Amino acid sequence: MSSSPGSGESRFRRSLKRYRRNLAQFGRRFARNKLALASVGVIVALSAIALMADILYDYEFITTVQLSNSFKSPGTTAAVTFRGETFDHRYLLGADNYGRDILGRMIHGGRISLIIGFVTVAMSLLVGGVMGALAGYKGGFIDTIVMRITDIMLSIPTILLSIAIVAALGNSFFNLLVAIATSMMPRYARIVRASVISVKDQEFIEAARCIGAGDFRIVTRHVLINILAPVIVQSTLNVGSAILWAASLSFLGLGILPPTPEWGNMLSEAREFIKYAPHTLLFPGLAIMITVLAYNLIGDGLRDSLDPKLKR
Amino acid sequence: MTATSNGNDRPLLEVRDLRKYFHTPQGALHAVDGVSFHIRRGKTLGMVGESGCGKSTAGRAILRLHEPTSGTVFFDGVDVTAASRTRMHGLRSEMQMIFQDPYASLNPRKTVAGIIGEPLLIYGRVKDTDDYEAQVRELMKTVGLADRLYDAYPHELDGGRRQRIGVARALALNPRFIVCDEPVSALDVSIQAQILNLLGDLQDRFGLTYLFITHDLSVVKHISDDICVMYLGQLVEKAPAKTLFQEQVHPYTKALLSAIPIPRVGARKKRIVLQGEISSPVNPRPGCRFAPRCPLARDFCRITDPPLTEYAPGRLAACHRMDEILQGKIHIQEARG
Amino acid sequence: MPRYILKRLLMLVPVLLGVTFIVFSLLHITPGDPALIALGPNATPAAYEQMKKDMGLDAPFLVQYKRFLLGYKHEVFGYKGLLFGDLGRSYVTNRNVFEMIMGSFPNTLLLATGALLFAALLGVPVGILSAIRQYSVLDMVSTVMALAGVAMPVFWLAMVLIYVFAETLGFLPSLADPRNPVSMILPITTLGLYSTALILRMTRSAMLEIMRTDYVRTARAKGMDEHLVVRKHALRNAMIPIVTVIGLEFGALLGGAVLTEQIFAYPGIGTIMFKAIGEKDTPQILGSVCFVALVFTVVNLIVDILYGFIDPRVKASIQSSKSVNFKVVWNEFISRVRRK
Amino acid sequence: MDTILEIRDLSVHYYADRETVQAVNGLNLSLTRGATLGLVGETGAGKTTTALSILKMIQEPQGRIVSGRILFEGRDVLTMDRAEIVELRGKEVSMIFQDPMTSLNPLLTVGEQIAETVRKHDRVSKAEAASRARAMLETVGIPGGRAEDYPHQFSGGMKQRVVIAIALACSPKLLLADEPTTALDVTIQAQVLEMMRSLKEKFVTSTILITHDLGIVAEMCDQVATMYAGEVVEYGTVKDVFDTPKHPYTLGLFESLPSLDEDRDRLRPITGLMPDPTRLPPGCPFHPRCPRAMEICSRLSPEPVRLNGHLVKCHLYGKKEG
Repeated sequence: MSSSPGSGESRFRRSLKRYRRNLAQFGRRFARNKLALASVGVIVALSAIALMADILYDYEFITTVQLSNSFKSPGTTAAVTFRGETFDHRYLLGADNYGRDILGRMIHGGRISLIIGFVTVAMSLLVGGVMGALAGYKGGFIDTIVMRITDIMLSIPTILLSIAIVAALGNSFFNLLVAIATSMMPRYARIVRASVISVKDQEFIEAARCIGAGDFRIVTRHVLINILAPVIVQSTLNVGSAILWAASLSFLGLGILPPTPEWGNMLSEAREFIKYAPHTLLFPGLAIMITVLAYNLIGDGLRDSLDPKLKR
Repeated sequence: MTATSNGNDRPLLEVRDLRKYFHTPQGALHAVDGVSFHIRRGKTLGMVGESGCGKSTAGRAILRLHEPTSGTVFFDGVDVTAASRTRMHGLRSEMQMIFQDPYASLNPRKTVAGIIGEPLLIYGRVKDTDDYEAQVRELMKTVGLADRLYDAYPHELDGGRRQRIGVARALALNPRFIVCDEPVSALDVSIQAQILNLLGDLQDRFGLTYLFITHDLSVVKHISDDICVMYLGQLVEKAPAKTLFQEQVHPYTKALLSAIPIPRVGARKKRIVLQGEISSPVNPRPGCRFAPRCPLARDFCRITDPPLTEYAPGRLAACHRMDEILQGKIHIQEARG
Repeated sequence: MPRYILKRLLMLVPVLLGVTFIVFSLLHITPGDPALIALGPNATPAAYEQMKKDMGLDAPFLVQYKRFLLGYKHEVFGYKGLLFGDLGRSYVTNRNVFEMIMGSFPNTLLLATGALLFAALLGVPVGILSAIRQYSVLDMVSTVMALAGVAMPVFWLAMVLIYVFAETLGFLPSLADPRNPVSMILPITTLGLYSTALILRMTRSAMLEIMRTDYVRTARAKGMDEHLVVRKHALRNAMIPIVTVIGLEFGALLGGAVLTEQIFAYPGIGTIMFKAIGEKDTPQILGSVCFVALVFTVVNLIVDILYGFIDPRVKASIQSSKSVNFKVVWNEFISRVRRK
Repeated sequence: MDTILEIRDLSVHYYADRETVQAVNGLNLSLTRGATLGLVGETGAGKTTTALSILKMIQEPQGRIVSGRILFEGRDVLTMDRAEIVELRGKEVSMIFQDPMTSLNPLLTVGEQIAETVRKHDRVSKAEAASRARAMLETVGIPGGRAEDYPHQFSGGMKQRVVIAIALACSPKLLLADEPTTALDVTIQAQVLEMMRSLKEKFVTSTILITHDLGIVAEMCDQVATMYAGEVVEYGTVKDVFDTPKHPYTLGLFESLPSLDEDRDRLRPITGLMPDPTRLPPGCPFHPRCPRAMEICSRLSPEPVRLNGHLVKCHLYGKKEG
């Protein structure tokens, strides 16, 4: 909508007030869900730590082997040699089989997980979302094609599909992203299609057509805005799934390979030493679980608080 | 056989042999099956019938929200059904609709102003944002919505206010004709009366022409100048409102009117209780659609369709036994036990 | 009904064609050369060319795909093709792929069935109890457990269980063997826990939804005893979505067993597949993936047909299933896609 | 006269989103044996909640009966234990719900759904219950052979007949009919009302008919109670109330209705909206909309006043009887 500057000031202030009111309403409903609120705190904290990874731990340091410090228990201090210097280092969560700092590796691994989560969700949302929206809005032939494609993709167990894709494209960070995004895509296509269909049949779409709105306007102004809630919820849940997925693939030796730290490959390395050093196993696993749990709880919380119709 | 327009007093809307079939796995669903009528300028035509009789579909087919299967619709002499895309866009601003469900017919993510103002934006009827706001506020005033609701969301409002938003949206483009599709049936009586009054006032003020679709007979009598009765996709009777309530020709109309409970002690009259229920509009058998439930039906009623015939000026009915009924030779058995 | 089943079976054909095509294409672009792998590192160029020819790798892509479906005549590498139940021979072991699958699949079936039983027997009753005692301690505890169960990486859970029960307490073996029931406890628990969480939440929400319906209210108003209301009216209706989830989970468990089988060194189809991917053993990968996809779709089909027996409305709606119930799709989604 | 049901000072609250919905507030009502009482009012007036309370069917913890007594044949329903209440439901007091499309269990045949009530309350054999179910179907005008059919095979009107058959299967002493015809078309409504009237003598002695349609009250009922914001504001015989409505709200309802026998250019609707049940106004809940509101109305809740045959809860008539 183009608008010439009129009494813009007050109008701007009013729409700001409106958004603030919406946000406050949403916030109140969301805040009632204490678990979801706590989860937001967890995710914010984890993200902040991940962003500061390089400040907290030198990447080279955590990938440098310190064989003398293998399997140091959490909390022990030991001498390390790094860049020709020898100094005392405190292993807060202990050291792994190569004597590398587990906490440092987890923090750097967390950054990778975070990137994987968001990038794959964005990729699959873009492709799957467009496919689903087209299928749902246009129906007919396009719908049939899109639905058959998703049927086919969903008949291959997702983990196998991702494995096959990584195997086919080769082991790399980018290919891991592609594999996860591709496996996730049919989910989006379906959920967006279902939401579009449920919105499309409502009377207000007919009303929009009646006041002369064209397809483009109907899709952008009436349909998409109304399917935002389920898509946001699904995306939040999917960030968690993607992180879990990436860890599984890395665990299998596909995707991110050591020495690059990643929660899944850390566990893969720890696997052989369960008996001697359970702490190498415990912490990365807990990190995955807490992160995924937090995203799931936020997703659930969003589902309950995003829908204004529930308030009726 | 329709009443044709006579010369200079051309009706605003004229519908000729309108049909709308839907494809279902069971066969063609004859939602609207050869309906013809016209509406005079500034008047209200009430369209009554029970659920599934095709009245809503007819309203939507006229506005081409459903593309009609066949038939023509003339709006002020212009053939709506043959209008091109651009032509139709122009016509839309003159023909609007008010919807039944005040919850589903408003986009839950738009504000009151956003909903009312959208047609103005689509048709470029605003000069600038100030003009936009002024026009929206004017419309809100017209339908009796408080100024402070400008930024409210539909879900914050009750059914009556929501329906006022729907009315304001329909009025935004200054239409001449509005299809009202059960605009009050979702509302409580006290709110229903408020909306009915509003619609009446607007008609007086802007000279609007209404097609008022409803299943509520007392509402239709209150608001209409003429009434047509639909049964299974076809018109069975059409007459001026007052006349119709005094005297009905078609057995279905008679039964329908006798079925309304009157809120007055001792008003209970003899009632015609129809047997059976409305049959399916999928692949209907030939003959009068009402014949299976009609107490007066004869064999020939089940063979050919009765034509809609004008038996007195402005009064039409479609019944094979119309003459006998008019002459008082036959009556429907009233009230059992 | 038979016509419907036939129709659904016919609809499987394009789906399976699509699956084979996708997997075939993926393998086609995979780097690494089966001919080289088969010959070993000391191959001469001439031998290499000959091997390529023998394995049919010199043919264009679509021809290769056609051969995979309809067979390939060659005295060493020849086979009848997928449509005739012959999937060729492994490049690595030179054993018949179908026989290899049949040798390992029962093991996976055993594991998946065990996991599903575990999940259903735990998830359904607890789900029902937490629905009829909403907000009780049991409800809270089971909800938290379910949430944690869904968020836990399977392989990590497996390793934690191994650490606790095999390494520390020492009364369960850390390797799984289909002939030793005790050794199956850990893998079944591992694999089943995720499904338990899913089935539990699904049961709970389905029950809650149905306990609010008008017909349950009618049953109460008739004076039915509460246990009858729950059993006869609510549970029977809730079984429809529950059975769907269980069915979908079964298919998903078959494929999702890869990680569990890896960790417990279990001789299932997942292990074979994973090994084949590492060795670029194309016929083996293709055969296994297609086989799993086939089982997966057939199980889903069986669930759909089961619907017809549980729900009298399905027959009526089978023909006109155009309108999509958002809730149903959503639920199907959550259950259909495994987050492992 | 013999009173079958007496409700004294009933209050029911629902709790949602930290707010308390005051659905029913100090409701008083009594029903003479053999009479049909029409309970009228608009959406949210508390009609259905009242009916559910009579069966002690308010779902906890979302809702709760805060106070009051419901005496059915002298016994307080609200103090009954589980076993007693289950015996009461369906046997002595039955209920018909508004929406026939969702009130029947989709997985059971209609015969089964009628038979299970019979078996539960009259302790008869399975075969006996099935044949009684069939007979009951015939009574409501459905061929007995259709007992084996599932609800989805019936139309809306037929489903409501089945629901009625379930309710009447054990010849209850009191029938609660919650908008039994609202979801139906006019001609089908006529069929169902006609049938209910003819069945009334045969099966039940007393009925509470909940509706928003004053026409149905005029046709079916002996007594009528108007509800507003969870209270009965006017109560009396249909003749008294319809001929001389006293409460401004009842009056307003009549004025709002488009009439079939006289022509009115404009309706005279009640202005304003129903009060928010979480924030009821002090005093008389109707006073913000009342054209005849006085100063006292916003302060004091009116006491019911007996005015030639009917009870009115309004300050306008307060002084006449002191």
